[in-house]
Amino acid sequence: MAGKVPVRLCVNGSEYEILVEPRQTLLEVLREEIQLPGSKEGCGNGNCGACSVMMDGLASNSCLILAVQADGKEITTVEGLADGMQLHPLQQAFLEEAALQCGICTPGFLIAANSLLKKNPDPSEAEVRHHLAGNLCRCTGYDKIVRAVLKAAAAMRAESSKEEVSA
Amino acid sequence: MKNFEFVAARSVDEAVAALAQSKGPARPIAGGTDLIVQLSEGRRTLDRVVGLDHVPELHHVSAQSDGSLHIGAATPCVSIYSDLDVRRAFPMLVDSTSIVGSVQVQSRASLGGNLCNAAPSGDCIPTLICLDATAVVVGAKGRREVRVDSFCQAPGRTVLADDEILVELRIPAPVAHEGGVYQRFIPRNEMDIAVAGAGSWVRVDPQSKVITHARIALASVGPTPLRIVEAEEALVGSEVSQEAIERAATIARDEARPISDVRGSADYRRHLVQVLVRRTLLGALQRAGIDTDRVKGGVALGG
Amino acid sequence: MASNYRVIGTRPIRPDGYGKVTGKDQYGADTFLPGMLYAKVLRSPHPHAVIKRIDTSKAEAFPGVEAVCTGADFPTVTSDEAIDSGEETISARFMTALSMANHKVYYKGQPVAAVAATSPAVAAEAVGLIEVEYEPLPAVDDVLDAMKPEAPLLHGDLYTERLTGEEKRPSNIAKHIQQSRGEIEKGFAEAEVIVEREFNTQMVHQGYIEPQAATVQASPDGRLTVWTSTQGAWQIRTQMATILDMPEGRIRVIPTEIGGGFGGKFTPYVAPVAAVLSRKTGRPVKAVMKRSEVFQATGPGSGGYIRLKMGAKRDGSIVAAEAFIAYDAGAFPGSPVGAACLTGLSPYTIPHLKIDGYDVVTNHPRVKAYRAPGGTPMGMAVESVVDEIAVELGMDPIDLRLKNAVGPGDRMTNGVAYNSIGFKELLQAIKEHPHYTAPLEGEFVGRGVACGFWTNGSGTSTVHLNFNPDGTVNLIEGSTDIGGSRASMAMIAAEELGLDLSEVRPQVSDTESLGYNDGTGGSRVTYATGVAVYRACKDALNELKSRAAILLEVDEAAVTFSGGIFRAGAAKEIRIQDVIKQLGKTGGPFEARGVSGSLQRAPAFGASLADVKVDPETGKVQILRWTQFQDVGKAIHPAYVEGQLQGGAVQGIGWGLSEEYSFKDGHMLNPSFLDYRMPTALDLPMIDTHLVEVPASDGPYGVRGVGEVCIVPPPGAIANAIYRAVGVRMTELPMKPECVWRTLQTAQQEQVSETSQAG
Amino acid sequence: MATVIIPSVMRSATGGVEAVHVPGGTVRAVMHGLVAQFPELGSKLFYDKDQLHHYLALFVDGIEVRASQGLYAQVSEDAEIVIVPALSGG
Repeated sequence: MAGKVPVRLCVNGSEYEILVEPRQTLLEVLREEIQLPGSKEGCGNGNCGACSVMMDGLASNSCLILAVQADGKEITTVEGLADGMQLHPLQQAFLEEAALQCGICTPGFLIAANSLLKKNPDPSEAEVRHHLAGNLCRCTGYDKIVRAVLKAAAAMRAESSKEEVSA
Repeated sequence: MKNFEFVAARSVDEAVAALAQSKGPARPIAGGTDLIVQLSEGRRTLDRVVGLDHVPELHHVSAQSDGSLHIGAATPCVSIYSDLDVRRAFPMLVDSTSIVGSVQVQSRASLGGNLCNAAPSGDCIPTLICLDATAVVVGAKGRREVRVDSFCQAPGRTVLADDEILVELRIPAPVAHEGGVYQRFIPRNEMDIAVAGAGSWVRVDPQSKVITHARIALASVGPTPLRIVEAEEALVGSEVSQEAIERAATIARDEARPISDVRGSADYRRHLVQVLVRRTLLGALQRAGIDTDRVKGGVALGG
Repeated sequence: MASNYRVIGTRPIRPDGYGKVTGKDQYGADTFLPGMLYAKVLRSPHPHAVIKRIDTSKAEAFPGVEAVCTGADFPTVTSDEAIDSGEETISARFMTALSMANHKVYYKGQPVAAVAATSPAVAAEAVGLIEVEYEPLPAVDDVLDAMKPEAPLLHGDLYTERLTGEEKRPSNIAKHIQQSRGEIEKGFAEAEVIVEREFNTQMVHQGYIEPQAATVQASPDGRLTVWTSTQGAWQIRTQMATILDMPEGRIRVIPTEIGGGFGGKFTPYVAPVAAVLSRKTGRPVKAVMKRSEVFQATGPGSGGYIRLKMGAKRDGSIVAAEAFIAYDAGAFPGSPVGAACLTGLSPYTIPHLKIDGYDVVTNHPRVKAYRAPGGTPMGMAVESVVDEIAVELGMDPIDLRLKNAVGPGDRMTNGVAYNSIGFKELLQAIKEHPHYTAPLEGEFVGRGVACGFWTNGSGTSTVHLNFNPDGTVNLIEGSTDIGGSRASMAMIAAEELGLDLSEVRPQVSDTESLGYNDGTGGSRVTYATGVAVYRACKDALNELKSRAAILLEVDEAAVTFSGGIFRAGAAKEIRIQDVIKQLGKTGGPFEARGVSGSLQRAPAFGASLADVKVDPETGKVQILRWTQFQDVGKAIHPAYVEGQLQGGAVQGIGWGLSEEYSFKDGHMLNPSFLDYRMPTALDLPMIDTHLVEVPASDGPYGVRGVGEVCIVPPPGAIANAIYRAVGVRMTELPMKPECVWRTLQTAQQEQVSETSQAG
Repeated sequence: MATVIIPSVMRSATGGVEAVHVPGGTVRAVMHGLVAQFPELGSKLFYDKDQLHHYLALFVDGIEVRASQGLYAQVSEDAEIVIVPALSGG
């Protein structure tokens, strides 16, 4: 019956043309085929958020997307968050605020938080909590994660206002 | 999961043809947040999956000049609740689309998918019923329109034939002094399936404060989302009062047909129906411009 | 208070953090080897059945399948030896069954066969082609039912163990623990207030986000290399050697990063299966569990039944306590009922005691440790009853506890005396905390407090230090780092050696590169591995001092060390980095070693203070404010100590409000994160913490382990807060909305009938 | 002489005595000395000559000595040995 089909993906700015089985999820293809294992499988059914990636600018569960559905789309994974050796402000804030313990959920939280700050640069604590409700963390109790996101948001606002002034 | 053939449709006609021509079971996939879980857990096996990501007609939120709203069936929840027209004129739709799964799920899960999945707990379905929505369906034999309150037939089963897809949902223009609210009860604050859900919608005569139109629909308390006509009838013609609200809530409780399962017992669900109908009716009245303090009478308007 | 320390007590960025925030670190499922195969396990659909026949021929013929295995491919182990499974032991003869059943299945989800194939999807499809014929047996689904004489027996050869001797008749009761003190009847006769309650709790899961995963490469010389995420590489080695009946030295376990454990990742569920399949194919085999498999076929935390009766005098002194505790072990003996017997009532000086604990087998998954294993359900019971006594006596709940609190020299319920503990200091800190005295406003809101005790572990750790030509130090430890322990270990080394933290590079070793290490569990790492680091530093300084003497051209006896500088007299000094850089000139390289063992315990006390709001119409409880208190001895990295308290508190909140295994006839009805409801960020407020620092008796700095005790008090605190909000006592976990609603309904009906009787 | 604290459920073997004074330089010697004084304790403590039941643990001056090992640990003249049920967990 159905064999492999070609798919074009733009992942973290790089173009990939690969053959996938239609049943393969985007998560499986990112991890096993493209060998970007930063996105994690915690539940496989959209309830933990560890597999979160940005697809065409929206945070999505890559375990709930068939790779064939992602054909032609732009994907950002946690591996694409830093600018080379320059950490994203969220990554820096997570380190400074001790917002990770085991770290398995961290990629998903960073992606989800990034999608929040893109549309709301100045979120309240409640907005952060609401936006991150699809990401489970079992180690931290979320306290330091919420603080890290608020801190990163402030840092990013300060940075962008500096840019505005200099522009 | 067994492998299947994937057809990426570029138009509604292509999608319909791909479904019609499949030799074995086939399903369209929009967001896929329900279908992929069903496939991976072995609850459903398909020969062919027809992708709708690249069908433009299925992805739009269009406010019409007459004030009505057309929504492409594959439009994800986030595009609906972020739409300014929706936020302004159809807040009840925001109630529902903004609680489907997580933010990540809302990026993919579509309004049409929520309806076609026909889960008893589908949070968008009571709202579509309350807003008197019509489903536009296209199949190999042509196009037809189905009212949403008769769309779902059983858990996971709808009126759609194997070669039909849901193309669009159409919601009539709102008029003054009407409002609707959907609420569900879940143990956590997000991410759960409704133990019970209720949507209430009313139109009120602003002078007499008489309820002239009402629709009440429930989730998770029957094999399909249920419209409770008896409760609606009890409201229509009544002046807004705590008694009227309580009467409707009690009828809804008695008309609900819940089962006991891991998410809640039947009697708890019945009780929740009463609470939720009371609360959503109060909320609907507020959205219709009624000062509910007058009718509150000790009833908490909780969330 | 000014700190005497330069590094300890500060909050640096953890050295292993960069790999984690960039997605580069390798976790259990992130092993990729050339030619790797993927394993998939076929699991029993029955909770209790005899396996009549297994036919694997169709799976073997399926394209892409390279090997199939069943119980017949595993050695038969008959020994009754207790095998160290990290935080608990399991009889050797039951251990294989957790990886592969033979002849009989004891719980739904137990492995019965497995395949290795070229892709995960092919493997998953192929296991569906294996045909198994079962003869289903009646399932035992409840601890109290299991204890009845007429209950179906899981094991025909299981006899109740007790200190007074073994039973002669087989039983589902694996163990009966008895503790007593004084004369219980006399105690209750003295009591002026007696409260007795029954409590029911369910199994819960650790809920680590990373499913179990292992990759195994078998070698023709009989050796195995295992990459797996585990809390204890050495314990995995021991258990795999037992299951595969091979010498431990032939197994090398390489621990990957670990995505949470909480006691649940000490057992090699899939690794032995991957090993057998790798032996059959000669290729590396990766096995990763799905979430539904994690729920149904790994070891959850125990639930059970507790009946507790306590009596006090009017002055508040608790004079008697009697407890009946039955814990669900799942399919094979080993529930943490012993810890429940020990930790629940030990915080209070109670002259008359009687405790009976039962370890009971059922057709549920075999339990494993879960953060303070056994402590939480018993903590809920004790702290609820103590709170009720406080209400009956009209006493402040902290004052009541202060009146009865244990101090150093008092004895635990098993007779062992406490060394340095800070329970009274902790209680005093709660009393003085602004949260405790803040006004509470609104309808249906309440504030509850509860305490908890955990003995904490010590055990053995080995640490090596070696030295780089640039003057920096590599710290090699064997304790899996789940929550930032590499940072704490490096901080201790930096403190002792007078180095900057960036000059110490910590690393977790595999089982062939370092001596034995107990696992990361029992709150023991910061304490016991910390001692090993401390001793390794002392060992290093001894040698470095002699090297410094050579460089300073003085007698070794003239050299002193402080703040990273070796000095001889006023004029001569050399930085430790410069001594390290010149090791080649002063005698060559060396390695420093530290081993910990035979340490006293450093017990921990904690408490939760909870403000809740109850929706009486739906029974839903919302946490409004939370403060977690704990005596931490000395916080090495306070941010990660706070993190432990916050994480433990939230696991306790989940246990208290929403988490449970829902069983029907031995089938788990909710094996997903959708219906097994762990708290999300939206369900919680900020979790405030208050650290009390009463130094422990043994070890450097007075450090205590902090990981576990924080999960003990939350359910009790919530229950006590609910009582104060709406006037009902909750005696079931979780206190889910339906349960609270039903309790309120019952109370209302009782009130109505009382009123009508009175009328 | 070391003091051994007998758990209440075993005190039938010691005629109700809670604290027994036993000479001996190692845990092993003390435990054998204890059994010599109260032979009924033998089968309750040991399942083999030098092997305690695995469900027992000993605390020597607050430090746990596992049933399967540590019998050769030194004990001081004023040591306190407490016999307890071994714990699963923690």
